[in-house]
Amino acid sequence: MIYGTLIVVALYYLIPLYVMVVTSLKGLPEIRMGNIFAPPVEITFEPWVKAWSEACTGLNCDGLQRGFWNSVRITVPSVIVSILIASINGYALANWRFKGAELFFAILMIGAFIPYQVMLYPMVILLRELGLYGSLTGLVLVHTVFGMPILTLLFRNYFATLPDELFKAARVDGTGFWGIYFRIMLPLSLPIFVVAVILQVTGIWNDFLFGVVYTRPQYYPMTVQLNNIVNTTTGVKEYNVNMAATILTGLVPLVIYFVSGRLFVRGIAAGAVKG
Amino acid sequence: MAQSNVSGRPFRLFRNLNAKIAAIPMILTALVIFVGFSLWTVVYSFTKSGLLPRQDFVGLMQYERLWSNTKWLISIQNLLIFGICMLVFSFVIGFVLACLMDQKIRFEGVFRTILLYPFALSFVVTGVVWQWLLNPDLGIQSVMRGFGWESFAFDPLNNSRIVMFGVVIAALWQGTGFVMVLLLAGLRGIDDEIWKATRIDGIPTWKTYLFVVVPMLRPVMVTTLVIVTAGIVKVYDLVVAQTNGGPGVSSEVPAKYVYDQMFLNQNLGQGFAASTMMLITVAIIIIPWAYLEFGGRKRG
Amino acid sequence: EDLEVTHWWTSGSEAAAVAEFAKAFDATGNKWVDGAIAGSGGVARPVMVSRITGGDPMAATQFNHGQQAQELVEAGLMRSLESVASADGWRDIVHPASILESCEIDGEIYCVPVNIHSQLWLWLSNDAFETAGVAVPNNWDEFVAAGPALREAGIQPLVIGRQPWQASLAFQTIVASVAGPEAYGKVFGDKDADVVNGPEMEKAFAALATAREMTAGSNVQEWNQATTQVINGQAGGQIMGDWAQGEFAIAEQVAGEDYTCLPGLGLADIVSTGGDAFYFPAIDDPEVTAAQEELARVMISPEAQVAFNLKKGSMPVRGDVNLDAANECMRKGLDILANGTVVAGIDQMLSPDAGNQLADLMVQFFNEPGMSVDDVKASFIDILEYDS
Amino acid sequence: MTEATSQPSLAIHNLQLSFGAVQVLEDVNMQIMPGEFVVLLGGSGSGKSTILNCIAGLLDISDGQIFINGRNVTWEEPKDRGIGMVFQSYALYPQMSVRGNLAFGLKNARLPRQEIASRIARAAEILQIGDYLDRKPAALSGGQRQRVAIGRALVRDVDVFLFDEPLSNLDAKLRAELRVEIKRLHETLGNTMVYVTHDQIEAMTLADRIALLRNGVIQQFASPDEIYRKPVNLYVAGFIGSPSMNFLKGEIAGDSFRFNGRGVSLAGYDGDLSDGPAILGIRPEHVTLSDQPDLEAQVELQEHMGAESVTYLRLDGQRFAIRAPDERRHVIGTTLGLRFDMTRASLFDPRTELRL
Amino acid sequence: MTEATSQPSLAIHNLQLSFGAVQVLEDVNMQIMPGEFVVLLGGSGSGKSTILNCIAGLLDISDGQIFINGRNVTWEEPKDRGIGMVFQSYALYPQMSVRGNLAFGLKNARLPRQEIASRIARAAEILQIGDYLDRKPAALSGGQRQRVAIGRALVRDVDVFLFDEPLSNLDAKLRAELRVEIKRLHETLGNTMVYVTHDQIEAMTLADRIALLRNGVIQQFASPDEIYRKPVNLYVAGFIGSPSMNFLKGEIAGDSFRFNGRGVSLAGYDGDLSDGPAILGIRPEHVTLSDQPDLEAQVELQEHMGAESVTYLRLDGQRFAIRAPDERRHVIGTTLGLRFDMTRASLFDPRTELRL
Ligand SMILES: Nc1ncnc2c1ncn2[C@@H]1O[C@H](COP(=O)(O)OP(=O)(O)OP(=O)(O)O)[C@@H](O)[C@H]1O
Ligand SMILES: Nc1ncnc2c1ncn2[C@@H]1O[C@H](COP(=O)(O)OP(=O)(O)OP(=O)(O)O)[C@@H](O)[C@H]1O
Ligand SMILES: [Mg+2]
Ligand SMILES: [Mg+2]
Repeated sequence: MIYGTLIVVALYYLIPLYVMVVTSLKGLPEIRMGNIFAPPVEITFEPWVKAWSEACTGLNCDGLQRGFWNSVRITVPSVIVSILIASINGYALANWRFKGAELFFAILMIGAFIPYQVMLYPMVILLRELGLYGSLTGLVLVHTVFGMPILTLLFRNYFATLPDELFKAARVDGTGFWGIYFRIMLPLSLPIFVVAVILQVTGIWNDFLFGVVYTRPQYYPMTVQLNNIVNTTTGVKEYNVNMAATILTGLVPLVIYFVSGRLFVRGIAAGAVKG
Repeated sequence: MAQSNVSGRPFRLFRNLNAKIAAIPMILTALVIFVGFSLWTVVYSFTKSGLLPRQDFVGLMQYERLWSNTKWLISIQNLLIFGICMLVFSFVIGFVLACLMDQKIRFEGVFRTILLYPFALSFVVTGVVWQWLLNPDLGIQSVMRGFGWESFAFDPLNNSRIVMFGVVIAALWQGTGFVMVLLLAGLRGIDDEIWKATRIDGIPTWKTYLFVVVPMLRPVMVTTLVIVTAGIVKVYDLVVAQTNGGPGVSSEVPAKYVYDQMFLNQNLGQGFAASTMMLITVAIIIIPWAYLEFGGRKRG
Repeated sequence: EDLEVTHWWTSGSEAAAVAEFAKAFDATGNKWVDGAIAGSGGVARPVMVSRITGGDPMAATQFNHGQQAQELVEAGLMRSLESVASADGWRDIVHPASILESCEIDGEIYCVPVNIHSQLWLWLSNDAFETAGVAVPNNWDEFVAAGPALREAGIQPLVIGRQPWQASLAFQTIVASVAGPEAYGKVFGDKDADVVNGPEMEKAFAALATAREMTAGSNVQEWNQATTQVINGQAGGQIMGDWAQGEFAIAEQVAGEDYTCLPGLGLADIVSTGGDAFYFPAIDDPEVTAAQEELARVMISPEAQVAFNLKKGSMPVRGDVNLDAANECMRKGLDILANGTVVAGIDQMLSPDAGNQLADLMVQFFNEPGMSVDDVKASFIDILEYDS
Repeated sequence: MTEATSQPSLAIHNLQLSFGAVQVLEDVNMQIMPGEFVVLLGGSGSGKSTILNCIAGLLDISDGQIFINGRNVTWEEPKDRGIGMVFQSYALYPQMSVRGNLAFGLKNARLPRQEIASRIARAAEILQIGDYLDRKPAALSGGQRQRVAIGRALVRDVDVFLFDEPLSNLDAKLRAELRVEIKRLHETLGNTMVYVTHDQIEAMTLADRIALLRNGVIQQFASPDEIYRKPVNLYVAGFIGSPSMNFLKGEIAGDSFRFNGRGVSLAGYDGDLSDGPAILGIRPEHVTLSDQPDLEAQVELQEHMGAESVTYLRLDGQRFAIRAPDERRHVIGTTLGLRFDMTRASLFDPRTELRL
Repeated sequence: MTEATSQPSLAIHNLQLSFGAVQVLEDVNMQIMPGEFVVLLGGSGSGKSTILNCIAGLLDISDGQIFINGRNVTWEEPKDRGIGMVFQSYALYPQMSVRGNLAFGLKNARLPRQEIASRIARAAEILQIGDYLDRKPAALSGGQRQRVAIGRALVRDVDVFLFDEPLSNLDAKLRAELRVEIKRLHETLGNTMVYVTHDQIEAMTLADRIALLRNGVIQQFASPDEIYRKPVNLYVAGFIGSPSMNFLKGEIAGDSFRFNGRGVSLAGYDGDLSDGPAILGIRPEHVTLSDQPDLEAQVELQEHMGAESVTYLRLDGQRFAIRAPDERRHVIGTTLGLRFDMTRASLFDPRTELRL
């Protein structure tokens, strides 16, 4: 019974992936004719090659590969900085309660609900005034800011589950704010870091809007190329290339999930969810 | 050593100075970005800003237009439908799945990964794939008809009355796994002895889940609720990718309305007015909750 | 000098057309750095506006001409091309003149128009009519009359993609053709509510309702899917701009043999003058400024115009170039451009806000069979009033 | 009724249990008479909870049989076994009121309303929880929660009560108080009770019989008095008593125990002795100070507890405790003469560790 | 050095602390001499941990001053106060080895390497943890962890040791053993120690002086013996001793205490008495069975603990406990004659609750 239900549900979840993969391996004529669930009669890797290295964005016909490295360049620092700051926030909120801290936290939580669109323009102005507009630093800042609410919530909840006495012991041992954070708290928060990294990598890697609005073309992430390939409004839709490009773009977060899904669940269980 | 012999009370602000310094990014974000930008938005919602923000105040004009705009009214209605469906179904399905996963099943890791992987994909991907699967000429409908079930009709994306449910299906596909994982984590945290107690009391399993376990999951549920609701209010990419608001304007949502007003219609003022309405609604819902959740019990 | 140029031309024919500009510009010793963002205005525009207001502008950027860039110009973020334009006599060479007028703000020219798209066409599938056993219509009225026969033969009489802009385009086409260019100008240009309530528009609204009936049963989303149905003979006709030709061309169909094109729904010899234009943000660097001027000149030069427009499937903005390679439909358009009535594009007359509201209204009308013509009329007047 | 009393209330035959390859319980046998209070005592991981869970039906056993009131319940559902259980963490349903907690199982068994009400009223009276029937568990103190947990078992009107370390979450004072309450409850109700603890004081004071467990094997199953006086082996001897029994390694020679060159007379020892190596075990309270000492030792440390004192001595390099019901103080380092009460001592075979 | 001994090792003046509107500590004063072992005893929530945290500098106090070795440390950082602290949950850094745990504070203080090594070696020797210096805390037993936690305070070479319920997570047997170890450690090191517990046995056995707290107010600050014999008020009298002191409500009339129509001679009572209502408090161990009884009562329940027994009686409707160092058994319901040892009794004013 249980297994039956689970298998049915699993199939429901797998069908889209199956369709994507199958479609990306078909030639265009086959797609036009046939049913999307049918396995490819003739397997072709053409669409993959095209998506990766030939598909055009305007005049640049080097596919997704250029954006891939940009995405890496954006994602790595953004993930590191945003998690670092959010974890410090969570730590300060959980262990060093100071006056007003809860208020700021409440504001952050409300901030989690504000649609990004609202922030788009003021953010442009802010970045302009800071002289960061168009730079990678600016984008990292944007990701840090918008990732902050949920991440801070996760870290705060996690640190609150660590015994208070540990923190006191470290203070008696002469460690300060930073010492405790780096030498006591950080080594103990692997589970929640895994959760945070997975969430942030997924979010930042999949981001399109910020990547394109706040940077210049030389930093455009992979999703911009994906958008260009998928969203082209005129001409023939190359579904197989679209699907291949989609899978390629989603590959990094997917791989991370497949590899560290277990840690993810464990991390969440380790206290991220305790209110 | 002599100077360490301080006896006076140090200035309050400088106690735990490092903690306060470390919190500066958070404080700045909260004040400048979330409060400052929101205020900015509210102020400019009273202007006739077009492509660029302009201090050209027109009173409540943008709000009057907003509330007489059918697209906005439809957006609100759609958000309600979407939100309620998402909350109900993602919690119910997520919980049922979490319960199934909690039965010490084999291959738990495999099932969990399968249920969770869509969460790794962007909404754009989800939207595109489900647009496809729900396309009557290519997707599920045509396949079912291909199997000989000629009268089978499942074409939500082209039916303005049920199009939101098509969006909900895709959103559930992407988000339920995450809800499941959060709830599963909560379930795993429940004391084993509670289970034993209910078995001795002879409570059937489903009743135990419903009347004992669910209430105990409150903290997890709250966190999950925050995350899911935040996602619902912000829903944009999915709709754009899957239906682009269509057919007609029947699957418009507020975030898309805001975006379209600001960047397609080049009517920032109107976009800001719509944002302000969203902000107010969110604040009305969240502030009392945040107060209860974080303001009330300051202890430990 | 390297100039970054942003645009949203990413499809095959568009990119090929852009490449012509790039080639011509590179030949001047500068370098075209391509910044394409797909997805038309909604996606690309915030990027462009953000870049410009954020203080990190590109050197040149595409906008639909009309009012889109007006505020940027007013904010002093765009440079004036007046010196180039007057030196090179753009006002003399650009035809029709209205196309350059849309670039003019306070007497100065701020953009380079690069092409003219005529939107007011009805595309018909010869196959479909053959199957239905009726003659290929010569105008809208015959097309309407043939509707039942098409239905009987299992053919969708009319397809219009379900996106707002397509519905709006159909409406514009009907107004310009059925109510006539004069009414069209009064309605959209002067925003004259009396005309909207007048007898010409009465006919136009009736035609709109007929169009809705003829599209019933179709749920195609994208315009090119609709065109594909016309190509395959699954649908009788489609109201669409001249870019639809690109699809017929790819399917190796021949105008007149496999398909038929009716400008102004076959009722009036009109073309509208929508099109694309390039704007040049103000950049405080003499070398860049010089290169921008160079680019502007390249874009409007006869050679580039020919090369670009042949690829793009649109018409050049100057009358003094020779397009021998044009096919039958394009020729029809060019002839009208030379001799017939040229009406302004809707982008030139309505603000983007009003334009999108109109689009939303129309797509709603097409999707809700219950919505009456009177409702549409009332809402339409509201939109026009708001915009004036 | 004569038949009922002659048959055991709870009988366990050859109970075995393995988790995978690990055998946790090996051949456990027990017969518990109606009204008996049996304590399962043992260190952590000795299998106490496991036995209790097997009795309750919360674990599927590997082999053996369990009878309750003569009925074979080995494969019955927990609710049908006629048992009630009280847990260490109380396991109260946090969102229900006390009344709700008590009624939940009964409602589920579809008992009539007035029957439920009367059972709750009775339990509330016995346990004196009537005043807070409408509070949630979170608003109760530890002791009150404990009572509610007992109440939940009580209303089920069962034959056998199972307790799994019900007091170990409480502080010492409350623990002592509730211990007395449980004892009195047992006397009031007269039910069979099986009680798990690792606290020997609880075991000694509560039990009619103690089953002392080690690694899933029952070491001794006897009255507290017998376990205290005649521990069957070294392990039991060392486990029971605080401070622990003192052990001296020496040998039996005739009627004296030779240790470190001195002899202690074995006169009065209760058991069969033969010459050979042996371990003498003597409890701190069975050693008295004397001018004619069996042995002598130096004072190392003293603990005063108000009513009594424990003195730790050093005897031949090892620690030796004595306990006296007075508050006499000894200067550290002085030598005391000790006299053993041999009637209460135990001797063990060093090889088998069994009592001689 | 003469000066050092004359000044208190730890002095607390008028310490006050509030959390928001709740005043947790009211005007606490204490003077602790070098080498003294002071236990803070009190029920849950009485403010014990709060005082300790104030001393350690882990809480910002609202008012008052704290001196350690004559130095005002009120606003110093915890590390600069010359204190070491041991926590209930041990609070070992789980990711560091035992050695790392011990060295952590020293490295922070930038001590030279060989100094760190030698201090760890010394602590390891004192605490006998040398064998597992390279293990992680997770691989240690409860008692070993406890020792490491103490070691962490030890290596800091501090004047004052603070313990916050260091034994309450352990089981009874281990607790008893470690209690003795701590006592011995104190004797070895001779440091000042402040020890928080709610377990009166720990307090009685370990302390030189006990500060008994209630709601943030020190009730009595005296030696265990004095607290046991002469509790200043009813609360202290009831708190100390297990089972609790028995209280009888009556009145003083001349040289006898009248209760329930009978008189008990007050001869030998240590205190100033005048006629009027009073509460007589007598500990269970100070009541003996006698043929010429002061009062009589019925046996209700008996607890045997091996070395001693506690009998609960019913006396005029209330429970009355007596304790005897023997295992005499009484049949429930029989009437026993009781004789009070008046030299060890206490009388309290029912209004002020103070000892007379
Ligand atoms: N589900 C299980 N899977 C594998 N081993 C288990 C399981 N439950 C218990 N054990 C093992 O069985 C043995 C007995 O466990 P049990 O819980 O009965 O001990 P206990 O005497 O109750 O100890 P404690 O006083 O710590 O509660 C232990 O060694 C334990 O590790
Ligand atoms: N951070 C805090 N905010 C508000 N009140 C607090 C806080 N910490 C402690 N208290 C209150 O201060 C009082 C004393 O607490 P404290 O922890 O000192 O008690 P304790 O004697 O150590 O008790 P326990 O034996 O339970 O540890 C309690 O009433 C507690 O509720
Ligand atoms: Mg157990
Ligand atoms: Mg405490």
